[in-house]
Amino acid sequence: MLSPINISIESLNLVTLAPMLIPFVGALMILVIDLLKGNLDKSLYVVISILFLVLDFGALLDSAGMFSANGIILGVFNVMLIDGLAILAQFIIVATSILFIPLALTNKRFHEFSHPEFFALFLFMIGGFQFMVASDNLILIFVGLETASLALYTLIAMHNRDKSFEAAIKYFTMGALAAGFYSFGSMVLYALTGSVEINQIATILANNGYADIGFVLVGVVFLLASFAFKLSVVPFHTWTPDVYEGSSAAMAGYMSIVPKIAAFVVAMRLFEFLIHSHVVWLEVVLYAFVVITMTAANMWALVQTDVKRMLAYSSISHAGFVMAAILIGTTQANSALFLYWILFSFTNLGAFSMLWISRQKELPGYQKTDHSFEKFSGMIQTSPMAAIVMAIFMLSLAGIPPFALFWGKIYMISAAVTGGYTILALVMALNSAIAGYYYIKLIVYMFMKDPIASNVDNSGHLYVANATTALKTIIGFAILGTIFAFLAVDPLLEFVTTFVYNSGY
Amino acid sequence: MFEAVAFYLFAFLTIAMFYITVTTAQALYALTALAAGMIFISAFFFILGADFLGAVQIIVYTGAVMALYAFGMMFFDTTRDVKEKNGNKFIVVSLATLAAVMIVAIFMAPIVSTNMQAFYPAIEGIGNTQMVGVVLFTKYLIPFEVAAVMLLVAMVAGIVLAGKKMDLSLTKMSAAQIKEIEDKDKKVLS
Amino acid sequence: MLDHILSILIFFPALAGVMGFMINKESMRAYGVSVGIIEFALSLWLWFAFDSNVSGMQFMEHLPLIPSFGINYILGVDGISLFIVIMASLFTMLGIASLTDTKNVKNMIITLLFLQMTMVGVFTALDGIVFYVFWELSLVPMLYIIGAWGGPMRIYASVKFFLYTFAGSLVMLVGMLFMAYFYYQATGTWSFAILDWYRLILPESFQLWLFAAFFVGFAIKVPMFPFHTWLPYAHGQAPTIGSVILAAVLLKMGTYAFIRFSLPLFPDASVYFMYPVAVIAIIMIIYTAMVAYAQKDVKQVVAYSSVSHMGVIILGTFALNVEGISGSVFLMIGHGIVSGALFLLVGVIYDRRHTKLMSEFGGLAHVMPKYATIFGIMMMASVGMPLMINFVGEFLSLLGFYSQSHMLTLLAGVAIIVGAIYMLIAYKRMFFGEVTKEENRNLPDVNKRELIALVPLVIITIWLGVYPKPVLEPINNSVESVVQLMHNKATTEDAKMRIPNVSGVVISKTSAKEAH
Amino acid sequence: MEKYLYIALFAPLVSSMFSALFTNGPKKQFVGIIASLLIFTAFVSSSILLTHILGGGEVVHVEMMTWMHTGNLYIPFGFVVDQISVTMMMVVTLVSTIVHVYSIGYMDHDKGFNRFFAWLSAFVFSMMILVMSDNFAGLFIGWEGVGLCSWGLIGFWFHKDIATWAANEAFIMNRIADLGMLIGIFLVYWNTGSLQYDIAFPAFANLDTSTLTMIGIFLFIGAMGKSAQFPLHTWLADAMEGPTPVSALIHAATMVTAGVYLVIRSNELYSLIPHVGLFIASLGAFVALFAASMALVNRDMKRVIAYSTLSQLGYMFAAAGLGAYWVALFHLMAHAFFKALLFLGAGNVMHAMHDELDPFKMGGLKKVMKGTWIMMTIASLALAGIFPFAGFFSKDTILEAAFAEHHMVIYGVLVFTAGLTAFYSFRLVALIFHGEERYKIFGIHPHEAYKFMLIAMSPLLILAMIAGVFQEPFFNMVEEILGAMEYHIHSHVTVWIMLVGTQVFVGLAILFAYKKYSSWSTVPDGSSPMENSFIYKLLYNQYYIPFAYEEYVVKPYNEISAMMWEVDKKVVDASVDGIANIFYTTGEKTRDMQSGNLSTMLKWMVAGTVGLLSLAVVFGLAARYSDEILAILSGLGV
Amino acid sequence: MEIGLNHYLILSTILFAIGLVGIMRRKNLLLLFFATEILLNAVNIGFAAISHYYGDLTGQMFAFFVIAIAASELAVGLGLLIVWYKRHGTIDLDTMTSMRG
Repeated sequence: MLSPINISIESLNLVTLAPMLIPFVGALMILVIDLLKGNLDKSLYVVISILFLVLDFGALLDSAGMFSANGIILGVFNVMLIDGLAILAQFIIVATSILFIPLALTNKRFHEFSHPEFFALFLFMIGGFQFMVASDNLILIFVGLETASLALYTLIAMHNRDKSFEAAIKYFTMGALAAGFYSFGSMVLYALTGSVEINQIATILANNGYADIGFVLVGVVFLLASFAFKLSVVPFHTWTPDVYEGSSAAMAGYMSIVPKIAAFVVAMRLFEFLIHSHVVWLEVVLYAFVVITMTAANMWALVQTDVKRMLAYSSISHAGFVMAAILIGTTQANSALFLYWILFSFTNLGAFSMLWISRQKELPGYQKTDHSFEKFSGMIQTSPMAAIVMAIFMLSLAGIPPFALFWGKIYMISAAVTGGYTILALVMALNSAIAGYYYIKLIVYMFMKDPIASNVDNSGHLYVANATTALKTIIGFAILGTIFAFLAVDPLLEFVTTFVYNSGY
Repeated sequence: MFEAVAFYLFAFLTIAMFYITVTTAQALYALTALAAGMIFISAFFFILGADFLGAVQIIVYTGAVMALYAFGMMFFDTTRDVKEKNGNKFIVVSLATLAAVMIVAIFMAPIVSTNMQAFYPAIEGIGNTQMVGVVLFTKYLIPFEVAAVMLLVAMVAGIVLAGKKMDLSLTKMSAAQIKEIEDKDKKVLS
Repeated sequence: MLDHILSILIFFPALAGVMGFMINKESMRAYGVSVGIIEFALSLWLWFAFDSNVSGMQFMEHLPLIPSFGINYILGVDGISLFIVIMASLFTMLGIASLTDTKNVKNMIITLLFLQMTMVGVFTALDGIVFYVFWELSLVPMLYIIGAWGGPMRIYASVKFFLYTFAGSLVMLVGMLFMAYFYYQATGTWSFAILDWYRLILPESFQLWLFAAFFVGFAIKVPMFPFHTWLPYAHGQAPTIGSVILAAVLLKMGTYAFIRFSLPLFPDASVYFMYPVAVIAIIMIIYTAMVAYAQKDVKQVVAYSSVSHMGVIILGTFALNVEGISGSVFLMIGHGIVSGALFLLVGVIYDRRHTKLMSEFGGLAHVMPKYATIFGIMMMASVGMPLMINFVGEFLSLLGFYSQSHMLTLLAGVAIIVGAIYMLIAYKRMFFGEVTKEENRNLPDVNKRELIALVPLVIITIWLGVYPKPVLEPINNSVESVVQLMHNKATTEDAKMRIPNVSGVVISKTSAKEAH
Repeated sequence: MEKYLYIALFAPLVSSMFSALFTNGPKKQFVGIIASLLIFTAFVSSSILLTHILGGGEVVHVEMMTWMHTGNLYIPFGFVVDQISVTMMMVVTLVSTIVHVYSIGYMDHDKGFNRFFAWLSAFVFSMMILVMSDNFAGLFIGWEGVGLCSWGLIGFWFHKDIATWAANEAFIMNRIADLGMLIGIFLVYWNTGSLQYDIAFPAFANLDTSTLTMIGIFLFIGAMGKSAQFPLHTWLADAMEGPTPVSALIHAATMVTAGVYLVIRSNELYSLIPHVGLFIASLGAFVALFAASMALVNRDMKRVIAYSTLSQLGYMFAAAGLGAYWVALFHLMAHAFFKALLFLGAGNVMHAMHDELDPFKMGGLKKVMKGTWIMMTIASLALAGIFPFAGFFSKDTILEAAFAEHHMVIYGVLVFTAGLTAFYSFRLVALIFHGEERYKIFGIHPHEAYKFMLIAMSPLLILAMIAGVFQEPFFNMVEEILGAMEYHIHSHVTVWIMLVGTQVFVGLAILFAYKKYSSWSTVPDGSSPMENSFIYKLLYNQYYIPFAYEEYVVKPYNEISAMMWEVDKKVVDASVDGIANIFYTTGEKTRDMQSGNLSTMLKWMVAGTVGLLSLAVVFGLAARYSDEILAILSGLGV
Repeated sequence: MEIGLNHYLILSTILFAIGLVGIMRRKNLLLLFFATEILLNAVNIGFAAISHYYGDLTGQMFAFFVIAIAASELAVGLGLLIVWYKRHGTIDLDTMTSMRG
């Protein structure tokens, strides 16, 4: 017979669950409200979502305080792991979500925002991501990941046009394959170590000196493949441009930030101990991944004719750039990852929001896709403010100082330099130059070409047709964050470094 | 001996069933083979002493999943022969074979590390289901609950996607059209 | 106010630029000119307040920016940067004043004001990253100026300009990060402050690599052969004002950076690479001069001549002695004034005829005598006529380099021959002979607005040619300290030998003075 | 005395700037007059300085202000009036005063009248800097300054293509030489630490010969350009496209002698390196003969005189190279007088003949242009070295010097050249002023020049006649710094034989010229056998040197330039674009990877995984069999 | 002949490879989803086997969650297919190529 199980509530550290549960509660509340009274305006759901996310943020602050005071917190049978990475990632996730949600308040009406399920699923997704980053148990990671992913597929599809279904199905199918990879990889590691907790796996592998290196590699191959899919590493990236193109611009911007930071955190947990144990194979593979992903994505971005698709490739390239942190594996590199991603989230969300506010329902003849380059011709003459804002986002993405991403870039390259990866540092730097071309291409269209006649007639209304105060506010936040990033970098850096360092990365 | 015979028998059967599933041009054959394969897999679970898992496998897969697939097949009208344009089979086969051969080659080797300790050991004399219950509701309580949320998400998603809500696309409609529809709705309601 | 004059100099134009959005289109030019005048007056005040006898940095400002990563907002000027700053504000002022009617004049002036911010920033920054920030940022307004107001191939030219320099400076950035890392290794703290870096003595092998990294960035900016091909396009396509500022100020960033970074940070590497760099400089001088000779477009002639003259500047810089470096700094100013004026002059005729092909002209001296005179003066200055500004710099640069190599200086000296060839021939084609084209017969001579821009440049050209002391003396003092620093930091025998010990020389100099 | 120095120096500058004010305006007579007066002021000041020096006064040395001062280098604007410079100042100011006055008449009808005086005075100023500077840098300022003014004046009639071409040629050729000069200056600086004459020259004594030789050669290269020595001589003849007063002032009397001045100024250097001196002398002698030979057949009046100038410069260099610096300087002075006179006379003729330059188209002009005829004849006599005119004293001393130094080849060449000089000079005089009035064929009505022009020329006439008497005082003056080298040939008989012999030889040459050309009646049309002879063609085409320059320097330069531009576009630039294109095309080519088909995407994913697996297998095997692999590799000798 | 863990792992691998074939080969999305089920089931065998041989329940837990995930994926996947089918009347993935390049 089993002995009765006695567990004290205190030992469970249930407070670790608070940040994740808040969005779940919010989601359920939205569902319940909808159940009680339908046809409520989307603004209500937007505000409710924001409120819960703010609560979530507050809870995170609390966790952060606990972490600073006591170090890493384990909770609920050691399934939950609240360390610096988890907290930082959740900060990014929640903050970006707060910035994203008001983008629903568009001037024109789009399908997904008219349904409360969207907001419920959105909050579920956030909770899923939060679980994913706040655990080192492969099972919980998997479940969190799938919760978030399934919600995300639906969110994409809810944009409700052919392209978005196509995007969702592609994403879903490839996601299913990636899930298979993930489970297979976990199985192999489990077979080796008898555990599904990353730190135990790491300890056991280290203790027996990687005796079964073949098994380890097979396991890592499959896990790597599944995260390469999530992080859109070439050649696992093929879903990215299509999905970005298919979903709404706001969603695409969101997707370029949140799922990736979650995946990055798990990848850091999973792979860095191998890097630190000098698994040469992984070093080589990651090196190749970083270089190929950056370069190839940049080259494809060069030839795009649609801005959103170009930005999709650019975000692949950025992800490749940031993946260098996992390869380098030093505290500086890991801090650089978070710093970069925080700055990137501002800029990229801003850039996609700019596309979002110019979204048309009917495409004129010269425009094949939603945001083809031609659309932005001569924007400076018809709506100069919008053009300048867009240009600043582009410059920031290109890494032109003093805009936000530049600081992330130099810190990351510096990490490469410090970690002894000189060639990598050069490749990373030079890739910015290649990337410069396509960002500049948009600036060229906006500033140096003459506007298309119809846009002159309505004096550039096109570019802000979808804008409301809420959207403008978000863009305002983004642009201020992008321009004045240099003021925030120092505190951010100290914060991030402390958290990363104290988590043992 | 019995174990070996059972293993090889069921291994052959599952492989054969799944092979049929991925190769047959008859959608119905594929469905049936898949269902059979899943049942055979549950046999492995029973052999391995994972009784509860075996039961869940049968209930969930054959009971729920297969029913859903069958429903889907009927809905999509894929009961007839499925016509698929198949490009280069060579790539498909060679990639899969290569993967299998390489992994198998590695898996042939025995696992050297022997200092394996069971973190959640199965205790003699206690039923599998009971053990599973204990572990599931202590250690894996949180994943379990999250899985519940996941199922809720799947449910909501399924309802949203397959339900009527997606029939009209606000995304593609102009402001005027949307207004028209809303007015109609109001009339219906009032 | 004097404590923060550099910040004011940097951010006043930017602020004015932002405010400029509110100005009515019609009044924009007046606004631009007044901002330019204020800025120029401020920079003159800077000169006035500058203590020529101090060789180090003055008007230092220090503000933590990202202290945990060693990035601080540090500004300061010494004799080397002071005059380039003044020149930057001079040219912005003159440029705006002489701006012809173009579309979107408002945008142009705002862009120019932002450009001015970046230019002043580059030359006053004493922190590697702050320097880099302005260095990169300066590309953006220039990109816009070339791309929006340029000729038919403007987009190609501007994008090429942008990407080429961008790519180069990224390599430089990696070098800077390395430099900071070495500083971190040596001291345990991060720092990008140039003055901190000066204290760092690196082993030669590191120096070589870092020198190469910085070199790529600087060489493209200068532009040095074979990285120069963006320049003719940029100049050829840019509007007049763009060319003027590009030639007068932006190109100087590269040569200035050599003196600010490469030489004092890597003295051994500088000696090691002296000959290769000198050979490149000589190729620049002769090769581009010959290419300039083959041009049909007068603006291209001036553009290639810029490259050629930059070669002399580089050569002077790598003389690694006080004479050469002072000469090269002076030549930066000289070349800035002269090539700026030449581009303005080309702009004058372009405004009238909308062509820059020399075959379209001929005999202009008959119809536009004043124009011909000013052009002639500037041409002679460009050719290196003594008592004009360029001569001082060229003479000192070559003189300086002579102590390093006899043969190479002889080759480099060919500059004065080939330079004369393309310039005189171009002048002859444009101004001499009979007026052959009917359109040219009634061209108006330079008007008042153009004279406002040109006459000060003529005056400066001759004034500094005759009496360079007010400029040369501060330069000399600062250069002496740089050379002394290099001498002290040099680790190899060769470098110690080739970089003179200035402090030993000071005595003999005073004695030389007494002899007079 | 400093006051006079500054006046002498800056009066021309004031003149130039004053005239420049009116450059774009219509012709103003007073501009010429004021300019002339100002130059005359400079002349007066120079004369005062001369008397001061002649009177044994101290050398006037001033330092006006700093020019360049950096590092070790200290260059002031310093000026010195010593025996050498005062001589040059006298020559420059005197001739330029006369030329200024003359030009008032000569340029009377030119619309560039004001501009002309601006340039001309600027030239005088540059020349004054050149001769008065107390350091090499100042010398270089003047050196380039006269080059600039020469460019402006040769190309004065800028509507004439050939004039501007000649101007550019002159400038560029001079630049080639200036490079040598510049290098020489650098050498001086780095070896002596200063560019001041009074510091550098004493320091030369401590330097080794090879360095000194280098310095000497490079400085002399500079001199070669300015003084149009072979092979940089072609510009001088072409420079005759400029207005004739310019030719008189710049290309006869002053600027071209700057090279000689440089060698004389650096006598302390050249006396240390006699082998370089000998080279200079030999080159001088060669040029004397070479130029004279070209003058024999040329059909351009001004070019003949130009070649004669070249030839006389050769004499000067011969003297200077042999160490007879004072003789060279003296010949420089005398030559300035009679050559300027000759040119101005030629200017009169040109004016009369409406810019016709071919003497074969003139003839019999002595009837209408008596004054000019007399002047040119006397100038030619002086040039030929007939006693008692100026040329006799100066030239004969050169011959004596060559003889006394036992350089018989040089002596022989110089004597022979003297005969040639006499011949071509009088060929010209005979063709222009004697014989039939061939100009009538061309319907020209010649007239004598303005009176005041002739009066202005008269000081030159007088000096050309009597300059010889200054030889003794001149020698006394300059011996202090140029060395007291009197050339005494031991036997008086030898001296007399030489003197008389030379005179007779020269006289015969004159007679021959008169005989051959004074009764010339036709205009040669290139059909006579002489004109078709090889020698004639060779000489007439200036030994084909300009042709060779055109063919083997200018054209290749053009072609190489054009080629380099192509290289620049198609190699250098194309490779940059190529690199960019590599990325773009790779992107374009591989974008099909993104076919949009889900099945392909899935295949890519699986392929990626299989790729990773294979890498893992390779690594796994490598790790497992690392010992064996190492063994095999070492067996292969890796 | 003893059946060891390796046997099960190899079986799992083979089934996984069959699943991969299906994934790559199937153009009909419904049948493609079958293949994903095969993948997950293959893994489940492995988990159960490891669990058995190590006497550790974690493997069964993992398999349990994998089943749950498979079920929910199916729900969402079918939902997406239904939407697509309603619009296009086909679930062949070759028809989904509106975005490319």
